[in-house]
Amino acid sequence: MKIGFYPGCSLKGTSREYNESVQAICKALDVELVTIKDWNCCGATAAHSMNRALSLALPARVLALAEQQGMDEIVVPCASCYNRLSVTQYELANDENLKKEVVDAMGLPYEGKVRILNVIQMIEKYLLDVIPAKVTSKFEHAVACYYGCLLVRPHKILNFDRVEDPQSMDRIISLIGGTPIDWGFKTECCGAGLSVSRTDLVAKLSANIVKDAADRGAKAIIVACPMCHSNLDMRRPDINEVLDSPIDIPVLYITQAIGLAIGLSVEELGLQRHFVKVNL
Amino acid sequence: MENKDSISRRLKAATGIDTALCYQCGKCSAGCVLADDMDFPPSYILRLLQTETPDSDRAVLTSNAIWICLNCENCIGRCPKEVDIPSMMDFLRAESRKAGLVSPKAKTVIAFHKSFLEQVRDTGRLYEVGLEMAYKLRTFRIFQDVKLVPSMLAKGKLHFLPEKLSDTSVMKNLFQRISGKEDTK
Amino acid sequence: MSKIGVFVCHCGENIAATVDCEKVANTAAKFDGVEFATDYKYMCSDPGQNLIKNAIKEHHLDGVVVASCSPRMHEPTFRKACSEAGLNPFMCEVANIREHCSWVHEKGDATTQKAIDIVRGLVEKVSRDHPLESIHVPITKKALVIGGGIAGIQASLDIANAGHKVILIERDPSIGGHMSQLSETFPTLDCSQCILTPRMVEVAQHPNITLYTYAELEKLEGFIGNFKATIRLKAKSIDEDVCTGCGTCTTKCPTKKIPSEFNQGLGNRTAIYVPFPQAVPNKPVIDKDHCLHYQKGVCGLCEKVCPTHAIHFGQDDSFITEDVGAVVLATGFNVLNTDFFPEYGYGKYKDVITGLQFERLASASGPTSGEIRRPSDGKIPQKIVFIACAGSRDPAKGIPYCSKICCMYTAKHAMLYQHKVHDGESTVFYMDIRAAGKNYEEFVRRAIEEDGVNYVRGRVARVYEKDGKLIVKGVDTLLGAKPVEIEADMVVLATAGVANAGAEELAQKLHVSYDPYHFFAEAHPKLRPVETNTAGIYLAGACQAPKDIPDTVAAASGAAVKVAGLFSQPDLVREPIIAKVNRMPPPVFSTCVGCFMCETACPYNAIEREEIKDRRSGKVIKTIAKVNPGLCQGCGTCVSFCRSKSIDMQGFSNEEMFAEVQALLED
Amino acid sequence: MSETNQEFEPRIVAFVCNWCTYAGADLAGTSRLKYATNVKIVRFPCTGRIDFMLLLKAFEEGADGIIVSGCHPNDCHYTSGNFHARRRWTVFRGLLDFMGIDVRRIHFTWVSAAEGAKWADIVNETVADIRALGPYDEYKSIASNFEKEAAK
Amino acid sequence: MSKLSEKAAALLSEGTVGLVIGYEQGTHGTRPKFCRKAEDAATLILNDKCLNNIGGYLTKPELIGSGKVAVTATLAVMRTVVQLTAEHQLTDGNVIVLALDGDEVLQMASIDEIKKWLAAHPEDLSDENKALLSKLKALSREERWNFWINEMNKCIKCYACRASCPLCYCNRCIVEVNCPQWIKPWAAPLSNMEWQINRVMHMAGRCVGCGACDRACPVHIPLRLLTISMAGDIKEAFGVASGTGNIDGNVLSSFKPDDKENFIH
Repeated sequence: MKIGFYPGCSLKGTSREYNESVQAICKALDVELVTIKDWNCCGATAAHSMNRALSLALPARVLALAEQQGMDEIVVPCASCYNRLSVTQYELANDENLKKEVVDAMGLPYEGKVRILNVIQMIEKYLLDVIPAKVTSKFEHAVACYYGCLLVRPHKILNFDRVEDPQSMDRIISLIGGTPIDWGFKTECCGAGLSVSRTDLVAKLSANIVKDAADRGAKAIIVACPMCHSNLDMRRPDINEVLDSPIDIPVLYITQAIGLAIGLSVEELGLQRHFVKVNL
Repeated sequence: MENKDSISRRLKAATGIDTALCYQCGKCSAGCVLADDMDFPPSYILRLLQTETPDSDRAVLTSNAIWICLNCENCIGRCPKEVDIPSMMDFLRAESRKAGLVSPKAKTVIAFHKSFLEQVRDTGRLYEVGLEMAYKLRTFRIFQDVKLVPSMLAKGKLHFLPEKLSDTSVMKNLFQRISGKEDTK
Repeated sequence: MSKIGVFVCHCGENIAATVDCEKVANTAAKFDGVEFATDYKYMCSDPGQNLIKNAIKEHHLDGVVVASCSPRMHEPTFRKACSEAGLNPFMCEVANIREHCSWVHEKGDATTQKAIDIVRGLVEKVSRDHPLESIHVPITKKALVIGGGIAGIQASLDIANAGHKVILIERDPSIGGHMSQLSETFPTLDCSQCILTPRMVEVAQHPNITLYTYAELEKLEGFIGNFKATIRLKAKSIDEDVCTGCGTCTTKCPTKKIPSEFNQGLGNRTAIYVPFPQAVPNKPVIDKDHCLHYQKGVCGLCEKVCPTHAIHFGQDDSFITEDVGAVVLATGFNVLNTDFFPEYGYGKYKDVITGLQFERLASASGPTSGEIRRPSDGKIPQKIVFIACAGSRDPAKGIPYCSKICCMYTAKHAMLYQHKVHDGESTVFYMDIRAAGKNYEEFVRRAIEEDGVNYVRGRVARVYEKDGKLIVKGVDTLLGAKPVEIEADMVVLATAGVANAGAEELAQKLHVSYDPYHFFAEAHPKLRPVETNTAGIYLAGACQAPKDIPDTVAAASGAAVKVAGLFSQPDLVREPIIAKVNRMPPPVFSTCVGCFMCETACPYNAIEREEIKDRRSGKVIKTIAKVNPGLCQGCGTCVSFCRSKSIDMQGFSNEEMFAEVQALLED
Repeated sequence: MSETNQEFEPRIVAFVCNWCTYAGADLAGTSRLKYATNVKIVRFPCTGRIDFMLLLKAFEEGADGIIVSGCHPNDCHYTSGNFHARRRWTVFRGLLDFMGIDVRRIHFTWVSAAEGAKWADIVNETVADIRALGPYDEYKSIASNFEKEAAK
Repeated sequence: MSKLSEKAAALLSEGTVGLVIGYEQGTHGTRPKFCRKAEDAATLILNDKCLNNIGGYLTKPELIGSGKVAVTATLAVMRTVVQLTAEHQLTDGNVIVLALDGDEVLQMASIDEIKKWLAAHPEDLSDENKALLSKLKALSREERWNFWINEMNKCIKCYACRASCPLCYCNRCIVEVNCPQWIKPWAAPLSNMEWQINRVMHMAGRCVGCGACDRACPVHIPLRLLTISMAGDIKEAFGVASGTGNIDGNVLSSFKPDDKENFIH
């Protein structure tokens, strides 16, 4: 099984453990990820905050490259990239003029037919059936699945899971032996793009999330977005400054949780790279 | 008095978003994670735009709210009238910069976005060390997050050499063609 | 050659001031076919009318044109006069030379000429007019009322008290409808059941009313005055004639955990059940879907314990047909399912309930005997939040319209809560308070001013549960959209009112139009609010749009008066200004080719199919269109649509209109 | 009214429905509004009843202009006659235009029973428009042509 | 024997149908062929030379009697069958349509099948028609008037357009109505034009675009342009394709409250 793969910048930098764990479980479960050659950044929050055309041209180029390289389906683990790529595909499909403008700017033919999967969709589509047989050590922890914004919204475009109270990650966690808790901040924003420029706000928002998870007995938070991860993990000192008492529950990517369940090592999954120590 | 050049009208012409649809139920503000930190929460911004007066328009463009909006899309997901507030915020940010009315409080945000895009333009990808450095130079926040650096390096999260596209002119050309149409500065 | 009389009225000076009436009469006298023409000061006066009558007799006139004011004013007057003189009233036409001529033009030749032209047009028309007879349609003086809520009850009683027979059918095992579920009613706070139950009993005992519960309309054929209704009587699995309603069966039934529809799932019922203690009729039915006997072939306990042997397993649905002359639709409304609002957690959190569930909690006959206790743990909520417009005015997820009743019932709920939980805190999140009604605004103010209900203007974004509390994230838009967070013990959603399940299907069965939300459409939004486009079918209550009890009862009485008015006539008399499909001698029979394109053009479903059969063999030779004179309202859309000109319209026929247009333009 | 002999007086027929426009024209009368005498009204139960052939007959008989008027959408006494009429006029108008018939001479309008003033305006505007267009000689010529041939 | 002939012969010999209407080669182009026996079917052909719309015969009871009939069908004939059925002139299932899909013979017995086939095989205007239409539309109104009056002058009121049209099946045509005499019976530009306006208006939403009227005209008036132009107007104004057998009503006997009305003031 081969699928196109768009890592995005985060997975090559601050979130390399996400990349490592995605690659590791895919390898273990016989799915080959073929990286789009010569991919570029999707532009993330910065582009659409500053320039609409640019915010569409950057993802469009990625999609055009995938088409050019014969991929009809790509997996995009980064929730932000997934969101930008999906929104771009939608907007260009619904506005011929815009499409023309963007195609002219990037200078590549563009059809808009590539299927874009986030990591959960990829797992559901290709791994769900094979995981149970490979589970060697059940992931027996109570965890809070945190979806954030970009995976589920805007629902009209992404059409993934339920926009309020999504369940897909919870189902995966149950499948590998874990106990997903019911909590109140599954899709509340962590502050995402303001991580560097307004750390104060990010700390406040992320603190709400971490606190609710911990209060309800979660032993870890499970995410599928590098930005959520870095805000909840790397920014934990800032978060703990906001909180009355520090909280030290770790933040794992869903791929890392799966990896642990199917017996991959800490290093294979990049768990040693986390700021909040993973002691599950 | 009719204000033909109001933001509401230009917004509608450019994006199809109609501020008149908003009936001020406030559900967007109720669900906005940053409403408390905004000078004008989203529904308030819409109310200001609905008045179509120069004073209100100015208040919107100089507001801090448009810059701390995270585009988390909670508002549109719940808006009974499906007013696309996130896209409206994108539009307002562009208008604010065009008019030179950016809130002083938002400088750091813009500086970050600019640095980010410069990285993408130059290398095709986000080069985080470069981004940090450019951002710090812009904001004079030389020591922000400095304590993170050693551990990031130790955890293999920072590289000192950027990853690049095979041909970096591709990106420069793309930026140039787009910028010809719209202000990216 | 026709003999037409032309009568030019001066209307005092109203016409004569600008039109030379004498000249009009003199000119008209020379028109082909005009036998007699004259002018007179006041044609509508008694002497004027006598002038016409005498001329008809004297000159043996076969057509009359009165040139006077608008036909919308005096056409009936002059037609009646003609009729009294022995001339068919439809041989009289009115030429409007006042509103359309003398009043809008200056005095002058052009004005007089225009009056002459108008008269000429109508002279030509009248010479082609045919005597027409009013249409008489017999009426079956029995009404069918569909739906046994307060609307159906009121309509039935009013019609029955006017002396006419009524068949009342109700889908559920008991009449009473939503009103029987309510606790107290706004704005008086009198107990709903206390005022409803006597009416329910009255229905059951009224000699003119035949009640069928657990029954649905299967089919309706025919037209005004002459409907034939087929009614499905769903199997109750009991013999009602034998059952005494002693209740032994319901106490013994082992299947006890079925969520009670009447209690909105807040309580349980058995498989053989009476929906509520005051039910009419107070006899049980067996819910086949949940009964062990029907589902698994075991049990049969009720059959064994029934002292009168009234249980009849294996009963099938049966059908009856009834001839009725009018139908009243009173099928009511429903409350919108709240699943589409996942952000409010309905269905996920037990203590997030709908307004109708709150009614059951507040009702003395409800699962908590009227104490406000939350469903999850039975505790009395100390903080309660009411969310208005849960689904209403929400085109994205709910319905775009205002449900009208929620503002009032929410105020009532908050008030009832404060009356029952004195130290409790209640908050209402609202967008606008719509309290237009007698004593309504005062009622809402009382809730705020006397009962201390906290009204916050803003919508709630989401509700989530933490540590046994429901965290309500709302906003106060009057404080500059300031977020408001309340830790509540219970949340009540003022769910929208929507059309009842199956409304669309029923409308199609009855050929009644309905709006995009499946509410039945009235014939005219202002002037014919209780009639439908299908003659003889009337609307009562919330099947038309969300309505409160006073409006529902008023509409029901309105519909009843329409029915009683119809039934007060010996038969149905209608103006013969209707369309007609031509008939010809064999072998043509009619020039209609039966394309039935007129069928969809007719707003009244008046086009029927008529099979022309060979008299001997009975074989169908041809199927042609036929206009049902009971249904046709005479708009004439079909007439101008018919390619072969096989449909024509009496009183506005092709020949008449053609002649009028030609004559108007003659020099 | 002061009329010069040179001024062309167009002949115009109005096809109107009984419930809205006819009543609107009545209102113009009861309000004593003044308008040109050129327009003569034919009363129909509904715009749905107005046969397109009658419009052609009006031109044939020498009309220079035509007004067609009924209830505003959603106000039809018969609920949908005007909707049917509207479709008919859309198609008819397109066909006439394609055949070179001057559709500027047919004014379609909605006038309600309350719009007496609108009716007066419509009449005056139509008269002015048709006056500007001049007599419909094109059509009349083939009409008289046919008369001539018929006489042969 | 061609596959088409075999199929037609089989239908006849099995007794499935009593009549197959099709085409055969004549001296001057193709001509209709009525096969009542299996051997009649031997000469059947179906190709792009088969231009006459034989669908028109289906509404002639004196020809087809009351049994089942098969018709070899071009797209225009199929549209005719669909439209006539929607107008209750044919009974769904009583007409078997034989069409060609490459070399294969398709047998369609239900309107749904035919509709599906038609939906999958849209027929665009020919380039020639498109060009003519845009040429006419580009003319000034006066020029169009002169063009058509000139054409109408030629008309001899033979009613071949009516006779050839598969959808002109009225027992009594409006031209035969004399009370009132809507259209003067003699040939003159005005009454000729009125006749055409009537004929075309009666085709609104119904015309199947076979062009039979045009081909039948002995004086070569480009009649098809009238219906083509109208069908275009209808498509643009109401989004409805003409002659598709809409069972919910003809374009003129149905409506939408928000139909456009830019010409009504």
